[in-house]
Amino acid sequence: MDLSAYFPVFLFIVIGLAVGAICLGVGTLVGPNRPGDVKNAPYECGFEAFEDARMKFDVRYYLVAILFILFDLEIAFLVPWAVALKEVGAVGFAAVVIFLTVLVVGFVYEWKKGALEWE
Amino acid sequence: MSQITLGHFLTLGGILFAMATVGIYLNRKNLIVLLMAVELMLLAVNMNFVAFSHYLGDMHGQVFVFFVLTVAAAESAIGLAILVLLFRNRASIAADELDSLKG
Amino acid sequence: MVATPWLSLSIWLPIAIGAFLLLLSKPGQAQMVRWIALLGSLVSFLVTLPVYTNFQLGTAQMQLEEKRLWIETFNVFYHLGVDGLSLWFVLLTAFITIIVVIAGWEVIQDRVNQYFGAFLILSGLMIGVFSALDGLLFYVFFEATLIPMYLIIGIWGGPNKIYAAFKFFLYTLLGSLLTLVAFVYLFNASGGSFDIQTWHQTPLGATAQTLIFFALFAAFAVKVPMWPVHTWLPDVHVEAPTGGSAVLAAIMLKLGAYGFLRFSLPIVPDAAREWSGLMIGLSLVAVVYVGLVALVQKDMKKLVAYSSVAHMGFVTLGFFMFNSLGVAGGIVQMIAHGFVSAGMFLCIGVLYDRVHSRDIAAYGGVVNTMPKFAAFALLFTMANCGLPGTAGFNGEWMVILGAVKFHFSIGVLAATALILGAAYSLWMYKRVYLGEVANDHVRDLQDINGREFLMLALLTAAVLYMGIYPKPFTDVMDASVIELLRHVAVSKLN
Amino acid sequence: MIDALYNWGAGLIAAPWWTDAVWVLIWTLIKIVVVLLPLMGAVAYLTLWERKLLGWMQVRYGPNRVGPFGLLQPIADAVKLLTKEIIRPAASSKGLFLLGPLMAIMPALAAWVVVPFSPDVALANVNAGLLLVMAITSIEVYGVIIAGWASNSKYSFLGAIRASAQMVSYEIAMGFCFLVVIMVSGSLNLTEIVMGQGRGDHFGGNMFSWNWLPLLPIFVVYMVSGVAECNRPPFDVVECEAELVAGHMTEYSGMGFAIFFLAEYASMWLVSILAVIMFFGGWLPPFEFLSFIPGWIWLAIKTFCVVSLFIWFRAAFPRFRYDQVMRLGWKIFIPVTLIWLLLVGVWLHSPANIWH
Amino acid sequence: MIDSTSVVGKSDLIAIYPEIFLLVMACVVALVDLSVKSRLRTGTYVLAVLTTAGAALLTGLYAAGGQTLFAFDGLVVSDPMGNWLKCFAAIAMLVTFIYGRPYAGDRDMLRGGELFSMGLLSLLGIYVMISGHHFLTIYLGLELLTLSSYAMVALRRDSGAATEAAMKYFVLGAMASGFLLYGMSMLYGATGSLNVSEVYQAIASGQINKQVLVFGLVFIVAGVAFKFGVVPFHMWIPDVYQGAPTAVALIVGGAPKLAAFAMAIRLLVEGMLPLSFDWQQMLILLAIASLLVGNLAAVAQTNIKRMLAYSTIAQMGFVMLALASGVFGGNASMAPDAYGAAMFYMVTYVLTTLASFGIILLLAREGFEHEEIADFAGLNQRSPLYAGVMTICLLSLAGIPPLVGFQAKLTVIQALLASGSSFYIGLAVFAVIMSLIGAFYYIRVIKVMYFDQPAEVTHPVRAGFDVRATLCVNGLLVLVLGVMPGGLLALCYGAVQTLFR
Repeated sequence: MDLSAYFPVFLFIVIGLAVGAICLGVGTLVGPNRPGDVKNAPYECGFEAFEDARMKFDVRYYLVAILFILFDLEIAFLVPWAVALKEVGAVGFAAVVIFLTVLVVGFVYEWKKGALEWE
Repeated sequence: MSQITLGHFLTLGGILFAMATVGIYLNRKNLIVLLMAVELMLLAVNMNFVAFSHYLGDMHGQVFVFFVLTVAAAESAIGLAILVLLFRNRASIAADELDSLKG
Repeated sequence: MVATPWLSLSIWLPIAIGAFLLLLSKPGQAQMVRWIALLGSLVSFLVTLPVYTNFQLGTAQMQLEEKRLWIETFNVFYHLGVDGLSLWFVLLTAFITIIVVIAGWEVIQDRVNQYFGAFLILSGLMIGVFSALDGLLFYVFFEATLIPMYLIIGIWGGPNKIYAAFKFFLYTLLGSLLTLVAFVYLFNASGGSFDIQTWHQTPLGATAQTLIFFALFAAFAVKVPMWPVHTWLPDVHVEAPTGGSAVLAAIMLKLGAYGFLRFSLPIVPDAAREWSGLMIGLSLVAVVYVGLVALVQKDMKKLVAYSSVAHMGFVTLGFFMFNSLGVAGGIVQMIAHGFVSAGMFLCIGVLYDRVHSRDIAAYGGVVNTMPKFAAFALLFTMANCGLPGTAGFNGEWMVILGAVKFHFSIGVLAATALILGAAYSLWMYKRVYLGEVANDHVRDLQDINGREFLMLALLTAAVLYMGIYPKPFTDVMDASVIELLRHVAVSKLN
Repeated sequence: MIDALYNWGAGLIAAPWWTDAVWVLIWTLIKIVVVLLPLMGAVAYLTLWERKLLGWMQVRYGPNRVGPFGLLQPIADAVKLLTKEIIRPAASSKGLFLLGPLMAIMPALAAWVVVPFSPDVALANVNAGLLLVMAITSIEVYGVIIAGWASNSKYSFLGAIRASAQMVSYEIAMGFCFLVVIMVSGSLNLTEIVMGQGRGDHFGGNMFSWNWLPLLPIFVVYMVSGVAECNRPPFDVVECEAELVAGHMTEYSGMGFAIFFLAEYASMWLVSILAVIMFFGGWLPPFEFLSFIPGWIWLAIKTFCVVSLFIWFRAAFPRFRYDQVMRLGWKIFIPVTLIWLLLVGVWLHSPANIWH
Repeated sequence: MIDSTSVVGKSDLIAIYPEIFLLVMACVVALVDLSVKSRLRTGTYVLAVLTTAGAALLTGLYAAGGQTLFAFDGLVVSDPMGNWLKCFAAIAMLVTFIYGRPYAGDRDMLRGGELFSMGLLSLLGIYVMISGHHFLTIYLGLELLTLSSYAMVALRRDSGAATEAAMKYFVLGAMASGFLLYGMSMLYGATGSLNVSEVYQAIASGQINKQVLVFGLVFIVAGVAFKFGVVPFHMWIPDVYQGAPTAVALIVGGAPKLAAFAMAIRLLVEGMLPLSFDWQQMLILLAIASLLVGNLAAVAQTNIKRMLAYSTIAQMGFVMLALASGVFGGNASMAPDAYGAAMFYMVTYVLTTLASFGIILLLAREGFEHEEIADFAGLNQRSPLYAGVMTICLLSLAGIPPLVGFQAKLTVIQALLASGSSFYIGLAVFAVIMSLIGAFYYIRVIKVMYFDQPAEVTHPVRAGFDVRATLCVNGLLVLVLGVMPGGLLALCYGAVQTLFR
């Protein structure tokens, strides 16, 4: 497998991380370091922090996450089709229309079920 | 650089698969780890399929991987949903506390 | 030939009536249920009569055959027919059913429709066992009898009924499951047939014969029951309701003995001959040892149960001596025992209904308060110990003669059974019926009413008729017995 | 010229380990730096431009004290942030707290690897370019969520949750936009996508034959989604100072905060340049007669225009409410893009197809 | 490479009409349900019932036609065996809906109507699984089935037991599909194809390294065994049966068994018959373990659902035995009979399970769960009819003639004994002895129903006409098919035989 074209990608990711790390490192070196109890307390508009910050949150966020997984995968599914759209022709298009129809049914279903309501 | 052969991929797949299996059996603390082990298992299989597919020069294996990925996503969605329910009912996601059904 | 399918009618009519009774579950319908059951049992008996009248004497062929394809895939046929070995049991079953229905008339107040329905269905199924000529059909009927009997014991039985019902069910099921394996093996060995008569002709190797013999033995010996697998019978008898005991002793035990006759002997003759020593030994143990056990029983039903085991020991003894006297005697003994044991149990039932005790010690001097009843009881007791002129005599006598013919010492041993039988039967009679009135319960006893009189009288008639004029019984079976013995004498080994 | 430089370097040491491995590495590093430095500059000056433009739009001056026209302001800001203390809250998860900013900046930079600056200038001209962009940019949400979690502060946490939900929601709409572009261009390669727009002969082969016109709704959706992806106003509900202080960045200070800032502006540039590549013909001149101007200048101009849209949005629109944000993403954009996807599919198979 | 114009022909579509129909109707049901307001979801229910009935009719017509169609380049096949199984599966689902609705309605499980839409989707999964003639389709069908099953098990959101059962089911199920996939990947690598027929040809050519094949085979068998729920892949069955809402337990324990059978046939028989020696050994081990564990564990249960779960494990041991007795010493001439026996066993098992769970569902109305065996005390007094149906079912499961369970056991024993090998005869004897233990716990329930007195005054059992009628027909079928099994037997054997033509 010839992956040499992806070598810069890998390198850039490393560099990207390095940029962040260097910035942080330099900031730590250059900036002062005077920790204090009050300074290091979590920000709570001046109040004493109460309760655990990692609290339960609305289940709708979770629902969004799950819906995202599903929809994102549909997109991943469609990418190869979109690339090859001109080769697979009308039959391929018809197949995807069926696929999307099912997707839409699911979408309408969740919509009507109120999964997308935030009020 | 020595050449990467089919054997390497299969070994990797096998190791991942074994890790996943062991993870499922040994994990007693956290169900999320269990879900991750399940995903790892599917990834190991994907590794196998892609390696074979490339080695055989046959596209079907890679297509299969696509479907496996999708199913894996759906699976994790349902797994997480069940996990949330479980947490709501039990206030715990420790695997070894799943013991109310016995006999 | 479009003949009336009398055998099918005999089987399905009571089943249909029984199934219909199950639907009448409202408490207010109890009286109607009783009458329907009585009429149904009568009609069912009537349709078995043509089986007898149409029967041709002097041939060992199957008669009144019905054969229809049942399960094509396995080549299974709905194949019915009777020969001399089975004919009388068809009638006996239907007859006993009438008696049982009468016996349960007032006694059963709870779930009446289910009680009578179960007995009628059971009757049809048992007739099916006796007339089936297809192995699978036989097996189906054979096993299906477990279900109503299980329920009869479990629902209407005594205090320990559940234990008894389980014991009955599991003991008999264990044996018959092995039989099923044997049947399937025979199916394959005979090239894909479940036909019993085909099996009779199928050559089998020595090992296979032995294995099949014991597989069949597992089912039939438990059912008979032979010593040492008889232990379920006393328990079950004690707990079963009167009708259940009567049917159990009168007919169900015969299913096992009939199985030996129809399957073990003709299908694996070599194994049967080889192991006949064992069978005779076990039978003698049953006759002598169990007879002794009966002697010490304190419970009337248990005593009669052990006596049944002893009597059935006679039957198997007769079968495995391979002479016509023995085999025919065994069959006659079976029929006779059907009448006699039913009578014995019904008598106990009559007492039990009044006093609610089966303890021998709880009675004494019953003859003083229930003279009519005591007379019937005396007759059945006599028949039970084989008094000449009663049904019990002929069979036992024939078997003993056969045994003497076979080997003198065995004959002597078998004959001791007569003494033992007389001892425990008469001793029980003495303790229960004779002497002074033992207690207040006995003093308050009412003599039998018309219904009880009727059922005991019917049985008495049968017992006496068979004892005095056994010819119709023996005539029927002669040809079949001879043919059977001829068949058994020929080795199936190559 | 570039080739000559490469060959010169390769010839420095005539050994396979140099030409095949080390020099390749160095050369790639050089190229990355060449991309990265201007990018950093652009990010820095985008902050200035934002403040200036906002000022003009609101009829005020904006920064004008540090250097001429305030041109040195970004440098002053950088120095200030660099010398500030990096506070690490006692309750935070130490490792993750530092990892958060890294995960935020890395994708914002790394995605540039596939961006083509002219027909044959791209760090990695891979075939799956657009897919790679989608893959790398979707990592960005990790930075946000790690930061929010690691801070162990309610504002951070809520902000992170909100931000991630918003980002994933708009990622779907964005993904559909990418899909439509892929459909019409038949390739994932960004260079191909640009070239494909140049080949279009409808509307005379000029700027009107680029994708933005036939795919106008998609472009709009893409642009708005891009704004939401960057958590920029009017979609900055994750921070919305009045409610959640600074969202997931609340507990960060000094360079930690600056990195998130960097990431945000780098993302803006990225979204803009992708918009240009996908919808505005990349380096292509708008009209044939303008082709004497080099492609990279066209690219720069167009990107600058697009990125200015971000600032305009900020100046012009009031902040959305969170439920409105989610409704827009799920109930409007997704149906719209789905319908357009199908329409474009039909269009592509109809005689009126303009993408051959 | 891709000839876009002729990828899909008319016959391709004909082969999958039932699946298309189900898919469309599942969507329609899901959407229609959104506007249904009644507590018992009457509209959804009627539509779902009509759908399953339609699917049953359609597949039944296909099956009666007896044609074998390979469609989509061998991705799917429409053959008599598959179509009959589909027909039965649809009927099973139909019956499940009828039984399950009042139960679910009482437990607030119908609030969303998911029971019906997901039930239909799982039926679709079953269909795809049965049709699948390619690893991909089989896998996708399996996942569609199991994913909707997981969700349905957790349908009672407030029940700790149900969610726990769902979690266990999920983890074990996902692991099993992982095993199956790993096996498939190995076979793919070894044979170079994912198509069942091509895999068969590749294996039959004998040029493939056997070790790789057997290595993959082990994993495939593990995956299949999980679906059947045989020991040692049985852990989920008791938990799901007990923990899941009974209506869902029936959905999980009923129709999917048919799909499991189809999967075994497609993968093991159609794909790997040349390796039968190896997989038969594995199946025999599984069967022995299942018969032992299932029967012995069932004896100790006090919860009827859990008891039925262990009994299921034991019953599946019988199916395994039948599947393992197809080929003797390389001679596959008896194979159709053996697999026909397995199919017959499976179909009748599902029939019986439906009725027995139907009774449990019926009794478990209005808040009282009625899951302990002791809860059945005196059922005969309260309702002789339901006690009778339950008795018939239990006796059938125990294999007592003249009920259909007996015929099923008979066919399996016949398949075992057809070899004449003493090992298989020994297996048959072992199996019947195990079923004797089985008889013990079945008749114990009958004992409770008939002999015990009800613990307290309980109201008589009420049920709607649809439930009553179905239950009666169902119970009667157990009896009638026991007395006259000829038609169904011929159907099963014939259907399997077409695979070998």
